[in-house]
Amino acid sequence: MSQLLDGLEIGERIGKRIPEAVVEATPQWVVVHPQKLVEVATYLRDDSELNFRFLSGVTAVDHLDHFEVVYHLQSFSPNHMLTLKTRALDHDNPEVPSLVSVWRGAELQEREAYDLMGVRFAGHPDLRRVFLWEGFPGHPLRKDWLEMPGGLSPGLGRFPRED
Amino acid sequence: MTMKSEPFVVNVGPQHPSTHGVFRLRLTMDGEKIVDAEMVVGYLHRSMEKLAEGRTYTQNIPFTDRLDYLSAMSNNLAYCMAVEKLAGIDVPERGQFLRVIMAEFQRIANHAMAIASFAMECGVWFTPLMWMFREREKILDLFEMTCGARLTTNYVRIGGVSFDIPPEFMPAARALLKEMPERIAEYEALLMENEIILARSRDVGVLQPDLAIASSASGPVLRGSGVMWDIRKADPYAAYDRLEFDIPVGTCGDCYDRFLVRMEELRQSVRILEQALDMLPDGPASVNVPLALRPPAGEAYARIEAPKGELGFYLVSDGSPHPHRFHIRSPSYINLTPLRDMVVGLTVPDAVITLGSIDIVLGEVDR
Amino acid sequence: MDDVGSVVAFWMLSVMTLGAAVMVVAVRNLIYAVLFLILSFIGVAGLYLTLSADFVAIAQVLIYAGAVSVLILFAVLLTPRAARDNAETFLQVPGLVLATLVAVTIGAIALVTDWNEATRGAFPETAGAIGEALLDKYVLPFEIASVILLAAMIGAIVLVRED
Amino acid sequence: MIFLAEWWDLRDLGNPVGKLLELLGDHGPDWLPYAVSAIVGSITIVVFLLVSLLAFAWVERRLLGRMQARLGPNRVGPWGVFQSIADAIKFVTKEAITSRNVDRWMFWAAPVLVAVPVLVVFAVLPFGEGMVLADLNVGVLFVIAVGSVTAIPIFMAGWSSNNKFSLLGAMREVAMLISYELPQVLALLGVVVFAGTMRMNGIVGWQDEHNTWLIFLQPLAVLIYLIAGTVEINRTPTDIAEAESEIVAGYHTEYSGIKFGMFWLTEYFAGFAIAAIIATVYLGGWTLWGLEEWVPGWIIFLAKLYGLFWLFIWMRGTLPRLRIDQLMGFAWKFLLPLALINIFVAGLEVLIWRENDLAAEAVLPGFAIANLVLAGVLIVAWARFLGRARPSWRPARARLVKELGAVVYGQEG
Repeated sequence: MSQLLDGLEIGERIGKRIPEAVVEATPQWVVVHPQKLVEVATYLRDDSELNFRFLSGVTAVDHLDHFEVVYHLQSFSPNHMLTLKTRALDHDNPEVPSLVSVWRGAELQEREAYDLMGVRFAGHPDLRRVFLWEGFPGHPLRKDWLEMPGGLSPGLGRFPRED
Repeated sequence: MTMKSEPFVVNVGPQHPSTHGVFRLRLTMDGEKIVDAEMVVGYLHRSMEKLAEGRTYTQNIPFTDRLDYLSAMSNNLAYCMAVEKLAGIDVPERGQFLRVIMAEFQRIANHAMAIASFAMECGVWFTPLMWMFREREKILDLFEMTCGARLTTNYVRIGGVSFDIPPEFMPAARALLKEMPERIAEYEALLMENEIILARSRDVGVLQPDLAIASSASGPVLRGSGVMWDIRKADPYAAYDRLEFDIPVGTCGDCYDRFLVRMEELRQSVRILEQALDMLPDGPASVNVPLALRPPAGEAYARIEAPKGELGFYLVSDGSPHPHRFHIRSPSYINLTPLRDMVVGLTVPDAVITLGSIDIVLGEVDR
Repeated sequence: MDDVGSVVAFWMLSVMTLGAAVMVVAVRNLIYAVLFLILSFIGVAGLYLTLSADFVAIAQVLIYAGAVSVLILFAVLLTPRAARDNAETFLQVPGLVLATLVAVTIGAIALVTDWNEATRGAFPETAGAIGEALLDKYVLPFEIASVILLAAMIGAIVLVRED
Repeated sequence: MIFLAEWWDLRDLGNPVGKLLELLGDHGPDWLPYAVSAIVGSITIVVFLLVSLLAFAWVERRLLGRMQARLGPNRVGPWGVFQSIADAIKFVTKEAITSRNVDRWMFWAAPVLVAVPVLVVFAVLPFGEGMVLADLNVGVLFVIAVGSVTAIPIFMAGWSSNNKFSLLGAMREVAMLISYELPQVLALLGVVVFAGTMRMNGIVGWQDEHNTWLIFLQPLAVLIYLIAGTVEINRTPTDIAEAESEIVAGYHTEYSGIKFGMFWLTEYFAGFAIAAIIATVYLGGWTLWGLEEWVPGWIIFLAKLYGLFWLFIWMRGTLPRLRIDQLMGFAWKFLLPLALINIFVAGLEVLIWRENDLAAEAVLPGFAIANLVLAGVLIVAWARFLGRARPSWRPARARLVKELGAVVYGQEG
C-alpha cells in the first residue's frame, strides 16, 4: 500500500535542511516557497530516505486570488507519496520556477499548465503552448476566462497558422 | 570522409496512417537519420477540464469515456475513485469486484488493440489486428450486455457501478476466459518469435530505466524498461489486494520489451479475471449517492493502473456541486515526454514503431 | 536492310534516339534530361536489335537504361536543389565545338568508307559466342575490367564510410 | 497423337493462330503475319492478365479474409465474385486528382509507363508448346533487363508528385530494385548454366527432356529468386516503397482514380510475371511429366502460376515488413554471397557432368540431393555467421516479478 507521507513531518524535515522554505504544512500536503522550490525538489529527489524519483503529476489550480501549483511525488522504494505545492501569489502574472531540471517528466506537464492556466515556469527549456496555438487569447482554465476576449466567439474563422 | 546532406523536415501526421489519430511528429532528418523530433498535439483538444468545471460530479463521468476511448471503463473507474475519495464514499464489495472485472476486460481489449496496431506499424497486413479484434469484439459484447454500450460505457458510477451484471454475463465471460489462453498462444505464435518483428523492434526506441523514471513514464512503457512498478500492487484499489497476479517487466526497454510486457499482461489479466469471477461476492453493487453530490471542500488525487499507464484524477472541491478544478493526469500524454530521446538517431520506420509501442490515444493526449 | 519492316524500324529508332539526344541538351530540367537520356539509350538498344545483336541490345537496356541512368538520377537528386537545372555553363561553347567535331568526324567516315553490304541473316545465338570470346580470346581485358570495377567499388565504399 | 495437332486442338492455342498466319502469309504481303501475330499476341496477354487480375483481386481478398478470421468481400454477386468488377468501375469513375504543384507531364506519364515493362515480360514466356509471342535467344536476360527498367516510371511518379513521402518511396523502390537485381540475375544464371540456353522455351524443353525441374537442381536459387521477386513486386514483407505506416503510400501517395488503378494493377501484373517466370524457369513451365500430352499445357502453366501467386498472398497475410536498411543488408550480405556460391557449385557440377560424359539419369538425382543439402547447410551456416542472435541473457518472455520498486535492466538483471 502506497503510504501518503505526513506533510507536517516532511515540512519539518525540509525546514531543517532548507530554512524558510516551507510556507505551510498540513497532514495532506506541504507548501513551499517558490524561490526555494528547485532546492526542495532536488532534496526530495536525492535524499536516500525520501527518494522521490518519480514525479507523478504537475498541475496548477486557480484559487481566484492566487495560483497553486501542485506536484504529486512518488517514491518507488520505499513506496510512499507526497503532495508538494507552491503558490504564485501574483494572479495577473503568475510565475514559479520550473522543475524540468529535477524531473524531466515535468516538461510536458508544465507546458500544459502554462498553456491552459497561464502559469509561467521560469527556466523551462521550451515553454510554448501545447494544445492551443500561439496567439490564442487568454488561458482557458483560469476562472476569469469566460469568453474569448475581443468579442470573439469560440471556434475559428480559419485554421491557425494558415497564411 | 563523411557525407552530409541537407537536413529536411518530414511531417508525420496529423493525417498519417500510423499516428493513431491526429498526432503530428515533426522530424528533422539528416538523410535517413532523425536528428530532431518535435511533437505537435492539440488537434483533438476539447478543453475537457474546463467543461468539467461547469457540471456536476456525476455529469462528468461521460466525459471520461471520451478520454481514452479504447478503455472507457478504466477512465470511469479512476474518476469515480477520485470523487469517492473526495466525498468519503465506500463502495460495496460486489461493486469493487465488478470494477476489477470490467477494468481487466478493458485492459485485454486495450492491449489487443495496442499489440495489433504495433504489429500493423511493423507492417503485418491486418492479420493480428483481425485476430485480436475477434476477442475484443467478445469483450465489447460483454460490456454491451452489462451496460448497453460498447465503447463509451459510462458504467462505473460514484458509489459503485450503474448496473449489476445480467445472468448471461457469467457464462459468456467464462467461455471467453476459457478460450483466451489458447488465443494468446496463437498471437504469440504469430508475432513473438517472428524473425522480422524481432529484427524490427529489438534495440529500437530504447528507453533507459533512469530516463523512464525521471520522465514520469508509466504503465507498460515504464515496465518495459525493467522498472517493477504497478499501481495495482503498489497502491491497490478496488479489489486488487485480494487477487493474485505478477508484474511483467522487460529487460532492455526497447520496443520489443514493451510488446512483450503487453503480451504477458494479457495473460495476467486473464488470471485476475478468473479469480475475480470466482470470488465475486453477493450483495449490492453500489450505494446510493445523491445526483448533485456536494463533497466537502478539499482535494483528492486518485490514480489507477490504466492499460496505458498511471491514470490519475486530481479534483479540488470548494463544497459546491461542481468541481473547482478537474485535472487529468493522462498517461498517453506524459508517456510522450521521452519520445524525443527515444527517436533521435533512428530512422522514420523505427520512429513509427517506437510511437506505436508507446501506445497513445489522442483523445487522452489532447483531452 | 532489305525488308520494309527493318527500314521502318531503323528510321523510327533513329529519330527517337537522335530526338531524345537533342532533348537531353535542350531541356532545362535536369530530371527531364536524364529521362530523355534513358529514351535515347532504349532507342540505341532497338538499333542493336535491328542489327541482330540481341545480346548487346538487352545488355544495353539492362546496364544503361536500368542501372546507369538510375545512378545519374540519384546523383541529380543528391545534389543541392540550386544546381538541379540544366543551366548555361562556361563549358557550353567548348562542348558545342567538340560535339561538332565528333559529328563531322563520324559523318566523314560514314561517307568515305566503302561499306560492305551484307544480306540480313537469321538471328544467330550471340550470347554463347560472346561468352566464349570473353573467356577465351579476350580474357585479359575481361579480367582487367573486373579488377578495375572491383577497385571502383571498394573506392566507393571507402569514400562513404562513416568512420 | 499426330492427328490431334490440328488447329482445333485445345492443347496448343498457338495452332489456330499459326493457321491464320500461314493463311495471311500465303495471300498477303510478307509483313502482314508479323503485324498480326504481334497484335494477336499482345491482346491475348493483356486479356489474360486482366482476367487473372479480376479473378485474383477477389481471390486474394477472400483468402486473406480466411486467414484473418473474417469473410472478405461477400456483397457483390454470389460470394462477392463481382467485387473486382465493382472495384474496377470505382477506379475508373473516381476523380483522378492532379495536384497543383506536380510536374504534370511526368505525373501523367508515370502511371501509363509503369505497366509497360511488366506486360513486355510476358512476351518471352511460353504459355504452352509454341505459345510464346517472341521466343528470344536471350529470354532470361530480357526478363531481367525489363525488370530493371521498372524503376524509372516509379521514380518518375515519386519525383513528379512533389511530395516528400512520394520521393522517399520512389528512392526506396529504386534502391531496392537495383540491389535485388544482382541476386536475381545470379539466381537465374544457375539455371542458364544447367540448361545451357537463355531461351525460355529451351529451358522448359531441357527440364522436359531430363524429366526434372530445376527447382530440384537449384533449390537455393529458387529461394533467392522468390525473395528477390517479392521485393520487385512490392508486397509484404517487402512493401517498403509504399509502407503505409511509414511513408503513407510511397510513390503513389498523390495518385487517385484510374491513375492509382494503374499502379495497383501493375503490382498484380508484376506478381503474375514473377510467378510466371518461376513457373517457367524452375517448375518446368507447361510440362508436367507427360501430363501435358493429355491436359493442355497452358492449363498446367496457369495452375503453377496461380499456385505461386497464392504463395505471395499467403506471405502477405503473415509476415511483417522489414526496414529498408535491413532489406538492403539482406540482399548484399545474405542473398548475394549465397547466390555466388550457388552459381559456382552449379558450374562445378555441370563441368563434372560434361567432362566425364556421365548419363543424366545417374548424375542429376545426385546433384539434386547434394544441392538441397548444400542449400540447407549454407542458409543455416550463413544465418549463424551473420546472425543477430538473441543475447543469451535476454529472456524470450517478459519477466514476471512480484516485488516493487526495483529495476531489472540489461545483462545484470
